[in-house]
Amino acid sequence: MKLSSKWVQLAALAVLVAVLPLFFPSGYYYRVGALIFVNGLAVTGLVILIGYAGQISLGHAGFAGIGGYACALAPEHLGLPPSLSILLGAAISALLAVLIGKPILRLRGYYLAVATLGFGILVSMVLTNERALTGGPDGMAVQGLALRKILRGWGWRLSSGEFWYVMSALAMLLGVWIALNLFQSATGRAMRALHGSEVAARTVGIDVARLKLQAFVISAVYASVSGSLLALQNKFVTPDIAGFMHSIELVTMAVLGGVGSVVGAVTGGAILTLLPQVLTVFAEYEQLVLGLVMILVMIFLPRGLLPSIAAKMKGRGE
Amino acid sequence: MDALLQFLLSGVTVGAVYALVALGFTIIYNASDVVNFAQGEFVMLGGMITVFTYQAGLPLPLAAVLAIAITSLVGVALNKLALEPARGAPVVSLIIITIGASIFIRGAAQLIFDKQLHRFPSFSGDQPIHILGATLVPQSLWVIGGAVLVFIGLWLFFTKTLTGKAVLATANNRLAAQLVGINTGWIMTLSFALSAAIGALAGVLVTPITLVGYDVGVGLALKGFAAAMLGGMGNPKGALVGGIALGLLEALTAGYLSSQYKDAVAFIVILAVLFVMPQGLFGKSTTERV
Amino acid sequence: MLTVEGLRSAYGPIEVLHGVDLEVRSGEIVTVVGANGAGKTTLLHCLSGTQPISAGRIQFRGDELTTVPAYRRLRRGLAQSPEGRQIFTNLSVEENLRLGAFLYTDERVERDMQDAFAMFPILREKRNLVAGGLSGGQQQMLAIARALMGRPHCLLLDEPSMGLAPLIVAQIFEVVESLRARDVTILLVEQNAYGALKIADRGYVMETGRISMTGPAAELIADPRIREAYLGI
Amino acid sequence: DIKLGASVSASGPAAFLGDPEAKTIEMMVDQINEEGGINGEKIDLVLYDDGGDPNKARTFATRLVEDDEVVAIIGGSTTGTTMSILSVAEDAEVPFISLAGAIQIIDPVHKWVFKTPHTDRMACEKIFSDMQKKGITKIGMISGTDGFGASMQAQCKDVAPKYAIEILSDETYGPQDADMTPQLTKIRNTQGVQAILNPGFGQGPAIVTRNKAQLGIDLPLYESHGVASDGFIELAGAAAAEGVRLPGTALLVASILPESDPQKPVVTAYKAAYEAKYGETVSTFGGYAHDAVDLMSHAMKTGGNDPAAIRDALEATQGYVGTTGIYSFSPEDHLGLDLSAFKMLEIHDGGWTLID
Amino acid sequence: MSLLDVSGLGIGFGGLRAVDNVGFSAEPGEIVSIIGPNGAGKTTLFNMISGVYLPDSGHVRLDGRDVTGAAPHRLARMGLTRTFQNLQIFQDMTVLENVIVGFHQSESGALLSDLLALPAARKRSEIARMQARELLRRVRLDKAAEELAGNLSYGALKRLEIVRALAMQPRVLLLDEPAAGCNAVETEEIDHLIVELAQSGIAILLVEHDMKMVMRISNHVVVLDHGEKIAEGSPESVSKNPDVIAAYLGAGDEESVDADS
Ligand SMILES: Nc1ncnc2c1ncn2[C@@H]1O[C@H](COP(=O)(O)OP(=O)(O)OP(=O)(O)O)[C@@H](O)[C@H]1O
Ligand SMILES: Nc1ncnc2c1ncn2[C@@H]1O[C@H](COP(=O)(O)OP(=O)(O)OP(=O)(O)O)[C@@H](O)[C@H]1O
Ligand SMILES: [Mg+2]
Ligand SMILES: [Mg+2]
Repeated sequence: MKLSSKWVQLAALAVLVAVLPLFFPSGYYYRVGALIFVNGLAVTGLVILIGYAGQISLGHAGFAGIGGYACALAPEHLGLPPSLSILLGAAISALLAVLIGKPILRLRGYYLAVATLGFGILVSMVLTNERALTGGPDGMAVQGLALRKILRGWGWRLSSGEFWYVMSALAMLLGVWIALNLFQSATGRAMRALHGSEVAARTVGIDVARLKLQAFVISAVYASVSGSLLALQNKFVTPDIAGFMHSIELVTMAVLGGVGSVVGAVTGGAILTLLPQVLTVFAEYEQLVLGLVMILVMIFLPRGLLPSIAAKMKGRGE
Repeated sequence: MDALLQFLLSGVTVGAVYALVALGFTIIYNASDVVNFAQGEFVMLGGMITVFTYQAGLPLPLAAVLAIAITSLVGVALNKLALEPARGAPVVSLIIITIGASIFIRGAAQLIFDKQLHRFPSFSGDQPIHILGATLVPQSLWVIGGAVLVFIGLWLFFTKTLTGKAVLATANNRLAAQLVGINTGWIMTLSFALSAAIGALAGVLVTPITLVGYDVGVGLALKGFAAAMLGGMGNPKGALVGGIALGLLEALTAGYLSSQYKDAVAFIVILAVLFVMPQGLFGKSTTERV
Repeated sequence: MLTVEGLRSAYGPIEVLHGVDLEVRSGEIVTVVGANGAGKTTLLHCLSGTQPISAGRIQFRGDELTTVPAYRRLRRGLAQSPEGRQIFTNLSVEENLRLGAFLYTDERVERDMQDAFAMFPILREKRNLVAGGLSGGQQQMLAIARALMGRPHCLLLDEPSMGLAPLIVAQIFEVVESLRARDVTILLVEQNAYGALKIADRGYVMETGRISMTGPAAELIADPRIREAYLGI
Repeated sequence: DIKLGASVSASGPAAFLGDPEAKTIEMMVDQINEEGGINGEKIDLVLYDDGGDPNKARTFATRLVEDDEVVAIIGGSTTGTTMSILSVAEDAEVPFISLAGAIQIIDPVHKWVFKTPHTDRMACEKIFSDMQKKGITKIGMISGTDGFGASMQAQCKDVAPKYAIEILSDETYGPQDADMTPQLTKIRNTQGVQAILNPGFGQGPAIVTRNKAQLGIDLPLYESHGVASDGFIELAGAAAAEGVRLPGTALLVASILPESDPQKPVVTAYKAAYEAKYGETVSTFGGYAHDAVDLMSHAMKTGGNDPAAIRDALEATQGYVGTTGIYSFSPEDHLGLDLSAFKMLEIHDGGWTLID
Repeated sequence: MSLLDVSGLGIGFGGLRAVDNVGFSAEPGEIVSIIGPNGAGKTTLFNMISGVYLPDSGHVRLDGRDVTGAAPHRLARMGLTRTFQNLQIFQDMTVLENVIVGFHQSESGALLSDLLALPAARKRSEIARMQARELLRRVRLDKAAEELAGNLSYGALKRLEIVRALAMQPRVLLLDEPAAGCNAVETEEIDHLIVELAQSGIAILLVEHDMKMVMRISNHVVVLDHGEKIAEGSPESVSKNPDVIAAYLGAGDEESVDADS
């Protein structure tokens, strides 16, 4: 990755975000766009964890759940404005990530997978069972963000869809920028090194345990913020946000797009978000096609969409 | 006291279901390091195909055999059409393929069959067996017996047969396996056929107890995966013990603590075990010299 | 016995063998020497079928080998002790050896195993231990022994002396010579070029994917260019 | 044309509900169009499958109002998906008939939101009043942790005191659980329990029923309206299901309804049409969708293509006879059903019988 | 007080005493070679000194400080690092990046400054990058700098590992068979590199089966067999020791050195 490529990637994304609405025939497209960005944010976090540091998680939706419910509960019980609730959720997620990360990050591969899976299930179980607090499986309502009203006060009238499109895009771009910074930094390089060989990483002075924890916490914060944004724009949140299926969905997005590359993973997120919307035409065959697409992408582009395509183009160039 | 016994019987029954699913994971994992997340769909296919062929008028045993055979073919097809073409891809990519396959098979099942729940009659009737004030349905014995038999079969396969060793060798070092003359492609085919057959067998045995529908696979795969990891992935003994332990944990928690949090307690225990034994109860730590 | 013509091979878009011609006659010891990255390992993997070739042909004992899948080549009598040992780290030493004779189920397997143990007594000591726990040199011995378990007509050895103590190196070279007496043909890739050329009948020098020189081993040892570039004398 | 939108959970964990709903909606719309449509205009149906995911449901709801520009929405098989669609419908001012049970959908009343199923609270009340009649005052409850079960469990706990019923034991099971004998053993061993109540749907209630028989527990078992279909008897087994009581709709007992019953023609017609078309037995849930489409099409006759007018017409509906009951909406009541719409059923010899 | 002082070190695996009561010391600028038959315990000794294994007896002292059982990364920060007999390369990173990782200690700063790409972090990275290139030039790998490390041949990877360790500017460097897989000419280059490093004041522990190299450059030789130290001393004295000849070098010392040339 060359030095400038960070800005090239960011600029490409930003231009895309800005230009796309010109082609939107209706407000619904803003909603889909916003969803893509919200997912893109969570997936970017997973790229840091899986792609950089080589640690798997099948429980990241748990952090999304914490972020989501923070925005539902904090305004109601603590009187916190929703915007600050996002930060509160992120802080709780980070704290939890530290607490559970310390013991479980010693595990490897599938053992780590099952431990994170367990964490995710615990979170979603608490959200489901503590009905008095969380509304149980039926979920609970979430207050809207005051910002939109403030903007309106300044004469900036955005529909809910437009508003969330902009907000989510900004959040994602910020997340991508940070992830790309990390990639080229000492910390990011050290993460990728431990992915390659833990022993060797240790012998050059890398504190492997600490680094894994950092990756875990950072990705937890990404997931948490993504969950918060989702809850806020849906104005409603259910335990599904923390569910196993959501965790799997996020990992799939990351791998499909190319878990080593931030922009690739965001692309993966976009595809898996769009696909069900496109497939409504074949309602009956939706699952069939979805499964098939996943298989085919992995067969023909085993390192994920973007990295594989990039490698192919490079190969041809040479 | 009879309550405790009832909890234990319930735990063993459910545990045997998990163990059967977990045992199905072992072969493919041992051959390729891939946890096949479509394993639950094999269980579902075993149950569904039996239901529909039975309803179509086939005698139950024949329907079951047919279901197992067809599911094995599906397993082989999964390997040939989806995993083999992706050979050399990173393991995460292979896992995503199995997840994709699981979605695909589920989608196909909902089209070919339906979205209803089904069951077929228990093999030996529904008259409960009374044991010291607790009860057990005869089908539970079928499930438990099935789990134990599959375990013994797998254990013999991996420790006593050269083919079993070849399976392990293929996962451990594919290049070296080819150099010693192992047809790794065939080993993979065999592994998928066997795994799928075990999955389907599980489906046939458990359907009278758990019922079957096109989407029961995910839940079963999840529990089976947790059980396999608790016991130590790849080890048949681990799968059996892990499955039964998970079932017992859930039943005892439901009986004595809280039915709401029984899955939670089970996972907390798994986390605690992994904290002490990072390779599960019977998992071998891989020796990697530097 | 083994004839290679115009062999080309690539990793992705990068070709590393640019048309290699080579011949090994029955009962010969032939060695290939060359600098790091010349393509020696790649060549051996092409012969074993574990590396795809893009052009050229391989003939072995009169048969076309080019399209035969890797796992069938041992059946034809071609075994390899690969670079980096490639043992089955999760299996025991004995299981590793047994798998070396995967193709056979006769009673000779047991005898071959005893021969292997006689050759490397340390392996007998460690027969029930996981191979991954062996020291580097012990793993190298295991890799060689495992290749011999396949009862090859032709044995490909990729840096067999790597990581071995001087005593064992000497022993390996003796083994190689004794194999010739048992009618096994040897293709030997060695960084210890001097030792290899001393026991070899003929040698090839490989430079960046091409054969740059060939001839009787004795001549090569005497060649000043070789002495300077590979023997450091 | 008049554009009608729908988003139901035709796949996923709530496919149980959503599948017959989707089929019914499609069938009904076809019927209406074949019969000449609404005032000569055809209904143009846009149907999405939200898979039971509230987030997807919201996206589809947005798509329905913003992109497809429908004038009314039917759907929301579960409470979670309904609540997601609800705020979209309210914002966009489009009438919406929900197919989910929870009381919070219409209480407090939302201007644009109606629903056809009874509330789970009503199911509890129906069951408790039957218990009261039989002199039962102490019960054990075992409920599913899915949305349906959990919501009904909460409602039942809430209204129990009104019927002087005490819940001595409160157990749960997961939606995919295979054995509930531990929970049932606990209930059995609780002193004083006179009956068992099982709020839940899907496979859970069938397994509970079988397990209860296996354990030889001799207490009356009440299931919820969530299992009111013939499939339940088949799954639980006629022997185990013998004597199970539950609140159901007229649909299940179409054939044994007295000729005088005003619902008889409606339910027989729907049942006949559905079973002929899809070759499977009708379920209560399909009935909810039937009533929703019917109510909506009636309102469209007066409201035409105008969402506000349709809404007003819906709210003005009086005495409409559906499969679920007889609806009379008002500005204060967007459900329009009372307890009389529920019938207490008992399973006998593998079939349904009417209690009252 | 020596720079590195090892005393009474031992560890067992199951029934096997892989290393037993081994001790020696190394001063700055010294090259200490550890030789012995295969399986003698040389790599295991390295694993204990570098913190990869926890010894069950004995001590490792660095500058007189007891660092027995300290985590590898802590030892690395104190200036002790190593290379591996079985290559440990960051396969999916470029050759250059592999070396930059070696600069981790001097390059890394606050996490936040990395996340936000603050100028300080960028500057540190830039310096590391330049120094890494310089190091690669030293072992003639600069042409391959942008290649993925996984694509290099075995010999090249060996050199890459050494420079990665050098990037840390260690005071004690453990080299486990650095010349394995290299031909005589390449071995000589490594040979020179090691001598150069020692001259710059680094204490070097060397495990190597290439006797010619060992005899040529070592100041001190320690001989292990079956986990125990059977001899130590100057290269000449050790090579004449009959125990060493019997256990390791073989009858004709001459011949084996010859065979290695
Ligand atoms: N997996 C791979 N992917 C890409 N390139 C590779 C790969 N393996 C080897 N190469 C390249 O192919 C060329 C030949 O490598 P090979 O390993 O055959 O050399 P070698 O002669 O065996 O060297 P050595 O003596 O170091 O073992 C080298 O330039 C190397 O960088
Ligand atoms: N993790 C382990 N598990 C089991 N045995 C081990 C382990 N590590 C080392 N050993 C044993 O300890 C002994 C010493 O091994 P070590 O690798 O230290 O030898 P070495 O002197 O480096 O040999 P070589 O020259 O072949 O590399 C060997 O017999 C080996 O089998
Ligand atoms: Mg090589
Ligand atoms: Mg060693």
